[in-house]
Amino acid sequence: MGQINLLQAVHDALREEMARDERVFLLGEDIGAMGGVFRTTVGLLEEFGEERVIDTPLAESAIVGVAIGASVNGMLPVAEIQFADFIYPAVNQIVSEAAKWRYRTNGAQGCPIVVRAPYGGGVHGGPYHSQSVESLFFGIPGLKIVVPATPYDAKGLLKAAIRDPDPVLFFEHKKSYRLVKGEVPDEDYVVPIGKARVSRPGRDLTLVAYGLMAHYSLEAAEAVAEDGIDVEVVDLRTLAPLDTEAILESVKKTSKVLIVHEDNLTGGVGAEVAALVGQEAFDYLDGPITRLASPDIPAMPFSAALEEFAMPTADKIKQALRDLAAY
Amino acid sequence: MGQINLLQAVHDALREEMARDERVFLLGEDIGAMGGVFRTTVGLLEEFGEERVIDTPLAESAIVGVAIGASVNGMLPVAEIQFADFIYPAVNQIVSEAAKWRYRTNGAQGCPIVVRAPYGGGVHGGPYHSQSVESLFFGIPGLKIVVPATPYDAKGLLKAAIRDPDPVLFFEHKKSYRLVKGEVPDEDYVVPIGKARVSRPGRDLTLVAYGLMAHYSLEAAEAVAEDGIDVEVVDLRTLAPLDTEAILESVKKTSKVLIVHEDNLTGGVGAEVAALVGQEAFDYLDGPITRLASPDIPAMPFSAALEEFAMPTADKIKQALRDLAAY
Amino acid sequence: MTTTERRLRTPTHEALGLTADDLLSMYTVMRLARALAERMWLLQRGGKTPFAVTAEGHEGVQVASAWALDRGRDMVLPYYRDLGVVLAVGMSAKEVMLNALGRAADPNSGGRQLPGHWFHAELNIVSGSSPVATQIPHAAGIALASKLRGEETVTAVYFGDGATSAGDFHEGLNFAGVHRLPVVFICENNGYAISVPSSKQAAVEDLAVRAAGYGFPGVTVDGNDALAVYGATREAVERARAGEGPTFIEAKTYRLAPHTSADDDRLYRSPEEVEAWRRRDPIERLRAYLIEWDLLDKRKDEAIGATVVEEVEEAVRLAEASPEPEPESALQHVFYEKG
Amino acid sequence: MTTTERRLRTPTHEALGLTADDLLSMYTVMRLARALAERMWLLQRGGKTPFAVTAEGHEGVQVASAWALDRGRDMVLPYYRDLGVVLAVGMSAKEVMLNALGRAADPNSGGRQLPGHWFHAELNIVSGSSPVATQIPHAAGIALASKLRGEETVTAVYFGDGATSAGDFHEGLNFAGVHRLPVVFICENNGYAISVPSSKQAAVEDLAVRAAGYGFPGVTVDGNDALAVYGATREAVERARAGEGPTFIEAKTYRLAPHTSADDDRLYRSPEEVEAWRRRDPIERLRAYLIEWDLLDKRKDEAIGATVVEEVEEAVRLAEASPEPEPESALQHVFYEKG
Ligand SMILES: Cc1ncc(C[n+]2csc(CCOP(=O)(O)OP(=O)(O)O)c2C)c(N)n1
Ligand SMILES: Cc1ncc(C[n+]2csc(CCOP(=O)(O)OP(=O)(O)O)c2C)c(N)n1
Ligand SMILES: [Mg+2]
Ligand SMILES: [Mg+2]
Repeated sequence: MGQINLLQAVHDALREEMARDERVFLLGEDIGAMGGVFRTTVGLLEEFGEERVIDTPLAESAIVGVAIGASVNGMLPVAEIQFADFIYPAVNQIVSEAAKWRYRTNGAQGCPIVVRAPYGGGVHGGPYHSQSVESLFFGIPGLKIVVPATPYDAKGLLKAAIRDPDPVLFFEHKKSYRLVKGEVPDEDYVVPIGKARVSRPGRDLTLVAYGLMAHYSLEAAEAVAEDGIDVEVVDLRTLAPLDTEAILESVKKTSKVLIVHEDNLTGGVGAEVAALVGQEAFDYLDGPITRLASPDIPAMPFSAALEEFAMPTADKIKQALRDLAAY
Repeated sequence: MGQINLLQAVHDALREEMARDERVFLLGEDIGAMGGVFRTTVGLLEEFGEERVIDTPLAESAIVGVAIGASVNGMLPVAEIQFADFIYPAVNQIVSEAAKWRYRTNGAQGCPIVVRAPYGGGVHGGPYHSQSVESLFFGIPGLKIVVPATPYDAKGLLKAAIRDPDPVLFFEHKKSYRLVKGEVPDEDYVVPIGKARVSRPGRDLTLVAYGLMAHYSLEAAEAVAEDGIDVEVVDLRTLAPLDTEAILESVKKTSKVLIVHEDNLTGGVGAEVAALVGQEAFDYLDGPITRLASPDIPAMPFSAALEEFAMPTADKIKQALRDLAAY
Repeated sequence: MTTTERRLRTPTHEALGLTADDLLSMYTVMRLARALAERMWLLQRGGKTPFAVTAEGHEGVQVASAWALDRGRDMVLPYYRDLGVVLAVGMSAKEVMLNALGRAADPNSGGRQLPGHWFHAELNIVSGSSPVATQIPHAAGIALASKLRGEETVTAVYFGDGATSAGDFHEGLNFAGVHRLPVVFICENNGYAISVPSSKQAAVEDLAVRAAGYGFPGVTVDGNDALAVYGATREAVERARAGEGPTFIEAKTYRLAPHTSADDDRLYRSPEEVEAWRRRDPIERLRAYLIEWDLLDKRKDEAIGATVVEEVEEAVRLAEASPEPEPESALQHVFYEKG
Repeated sequence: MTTTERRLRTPTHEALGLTADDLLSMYTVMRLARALAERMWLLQRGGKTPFAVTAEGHEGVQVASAWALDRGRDMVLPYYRDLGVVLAVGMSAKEVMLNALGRAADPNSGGRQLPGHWFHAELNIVSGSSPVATQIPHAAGIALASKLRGEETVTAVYFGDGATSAGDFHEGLNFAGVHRLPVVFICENNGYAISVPSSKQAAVEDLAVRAAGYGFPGVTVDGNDALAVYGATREAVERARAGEGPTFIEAKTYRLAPHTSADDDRLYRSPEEVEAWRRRDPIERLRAYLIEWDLLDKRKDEAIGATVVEEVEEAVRLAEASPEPEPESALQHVFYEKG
């Protein structure tokens, strides 16, 4: 058991899965000699060779398309999209092909690929290196979507994703890579896909979040605890399939819900959580279903002043918690 | 004033806008000599020539990318994607480029393209000729999304879309093309983007829908009126920007809401409507926020038996209305 | 041809290593493809299915190219028009008809996809979708997997001329070129993408010239000359199997029927043009060759015709008697389901 | 070169129709690009901006190719590395520095985009994003619009070698080929896409061979030879203006600095390799030519250096004094706003 950061957790999961199963291989841009622009694949080329750590041409549709082909021919490819912002050229392969493969073969064949991509803002990356892209894929039947918040979850969920028989999109918050540290056991383990985690139990109010926002939410929850507001934080971990049970169980207990995400407000995952609560926990509700998210702009601008304005922060979450608690 | 079908309304809007403004031109697959696989562009090649009705190579990213380029160089392109199911290769151009152009130029330049695409099921098209793709684009800041239900709205909204300074996705339900008829005035008119329409006033319950489902909803509303349930039907017409005012006004009046769409349930536009109501009309609500949609499968299968099972119908809507009214 | 003349020349098929039996089987499969296609139109017009997509005119390129593959070992990615390809690698007429009528027992997708969207795990036929060109990167990935495991499997991927304009065509060929993958890219260039003619699809006469941009050979063959197609494909398959990388084969042909049952081809091409190509029918051409070399006579040909018709009718009977999928089964198999 | 030798030959620049003044201006812009780049590194390392992307080594292809355009008439689509291009078509050092520091007055995007993401409506510089290759279809569309209006405008679009692997490269070139559009495609092939070397990007030696697949000429030039680049581009621009369609120019060059401030190029290339290319610096090469032809001497060169430095320092001063954007302005301009 040791303290590692999220970057290391991702790295270790890849390394261990490659060592464990010959079918696992990596493909993406700059993942070889360079070890990835974020350094998540450092050392893997040296350890596993060029055949299993493939630096691809600059072609995201091919990265995913080749992964799909390899996966239906017995391999377990892990594709890296250098920034989530560059996943769009691969949308056709992901949505038309990977997501529908099992359905269209009437269950006879699956498409066990993992597509990893660093997402999120707060890193002065401008609108094309800061996006949260999960809402675009959320609700596409046939896709699993994972967004780990902690090193423990990142490692365990990435292993689960690689072993999963269906396609998994795995989004890693790039600001979390070095910022977020945590305990990770030495032995092999997986964290099941599709299960949320109560990262802080509480009685007064449910706060649903994921990714970097799960941390900011915990921070905000601790802060308002001093004002006597006891917040339960549900870290979704998996967005699809959504752990509806965990959400409903918490909301039915607390009667109030705040949903937080970094993705822009409209059409975000928060909308589905809100809809779920509004339909299935209606009778338990004691206050408006509340969302806090980035404004509806095309991701964070480069200028620090603009970016700070756009990012949800622990302070903004605190305020929303106080408002809702006071309702 | 005459009765025309939705197909004719789309055709007439294109023709009139091309006659009205030299900057308008069309590009897409099979739109020239053939007049479009659905025959929406019949006669336009003959009338306006090959330069303004361009049969493109089979390349959706180029169709949209070329349209974007032409639009920032003074033209008003209307791109056709042959089936909405084939819009995915163009997602990068739509989301990274068209949607963000004005924002990234700090307001200095817009990208006035229209992307038209026939969507929807019930036509034995199988999973790749039946999809509703709006939820993928919904919530992408910078995109307007229009889904007309009637010939009047189709014509007026398409004209508005062509004249709009920003990119508009225009989805036409392919089953409505010949099925849906209605009155359309002879003189030029536009229907403003961003405004919903109460297509049936009622007191007991609000039913929010769009596209083909707006018709099925009206049908269901009339049917349950005989049981004394007075349903107000709100036809969204525009999905983005969503007419939040119209939705809230109706729900605050009726206290109950059923949201219906053909797109699959999870992550659909209905989730955002539900979230809006759950936050902004919470105090007015008298029953759970209810959604009815296609199941979470990758669009309708080909077999008639499977397709019927998957499509929302007037009967299914009736049942949902009765259940909610009885709550 | 006189007997003496015949004695003086080596027949093309022998030069290509095909026995007379091979060639007759190939011919029979081409006729089966044609007969199935014609029956599909009847079923569609008779309201037995809402949709049909057929391949009349493409039988030469489809059957002869697939004939060069090692059945059951090589991987095949057909596109929606490739009825002849799937028959050549072993799909039965019955399976084709189960697909055409969307029955639960259809091995391709159990009635979920449109007819012509092929899949058959046992025959190494890889599942295809409707969006054009997506299968091209898949082929590269499949071949990459074979290569990573050190297998000598070859992957053949099919597509039309329209597909060559799509980004995935480029990305897939480029990837295969960089990794020298054992793939044969087979373009059935029928001069149209639905109504869009070649001149609006690309500014080159021969699409095969593009292969040079990916660092591997490209050849253009007469797609209505089954023997020429077979020869070109065999060579490409051998190169691939020997680790020498991909080949791009452009087979020029023509679609004698409308694009699909949803199309009216009179809107964009003349009856004269169609008629001219009908005279170059690949089946007639192979028949003439067989007769020329005394491998076939009228009686034998009629017998083949009768067998083929019987096979088709039997397939239709069985398929029509086969049940539709259960409505609720529409919910299944979005994800892996245990058990 | 002796005076006699000189008298016997026509200087290359004259053969290309460039005056001595032209050439000196071109040289000055190349030096300005270099000086700005070097200053950007200092600003980034000094914490004045979190990000820098520069073009050392690319000045030859960038400045000389843009020099062949009709400024203010032709349309230009640079990519993020094209500091030299935007300077050549008229962007000022101050505007570049406003961009580098993300100030509200930055004409490129008012601090919204990363530095190097160019836009200048008055200079016909078309807005570019980060996703690689998307600008290539835009160029086709821009040229299509010019053609539809009967204008003789030429569109020049720039991209790196990595971009040639993307689907949009293929789709854009194909579209331009089919419509014989007035576009010049300029590939700055520096042998790397970040760390990925040419050998893993494509299986061909010269990317220019791909043009044949789109039905128009492709040429490979030495990108560090400004005069060769100018010549090739001028010819392509003339062809385009005369309605003869597109040209693909591949200029081979090298990036002397890391990819961006976020890169560590020692991870994927040797100091020896960088050093070897440093000896082929396009600025040095043009300087040598100018000196050879007596168009420049040490004194004059130093004066140019001094002017350039002054211009850069003044630009930095003005940009640093210029205000940041207002936080709330982040919400503006998602859609058109009246007034
Ligand atoms: C990405 C995509 N765009 C459009 C279509 C609609 N479509 C179906 S087939 C076709 C033409 C294909 O032509 P080609 O590749 O030449 O094959 P052919 O049908 O001629 O054999 C088109 C445009 C599609 N299926 N996929
Ligand atoms: C679609 C896409 N994928 C990945 C990236 C990340 N990325 C930025 S620049 C770059 C390399 C580009 O190389 P090249 O086109 O050769 O241009 P150069 O930087 O060498 O001038 C990559 C992979 C991107 N910006 N866009
Ligand atoms: Mg074709
Ligand atoms: Mg490069």
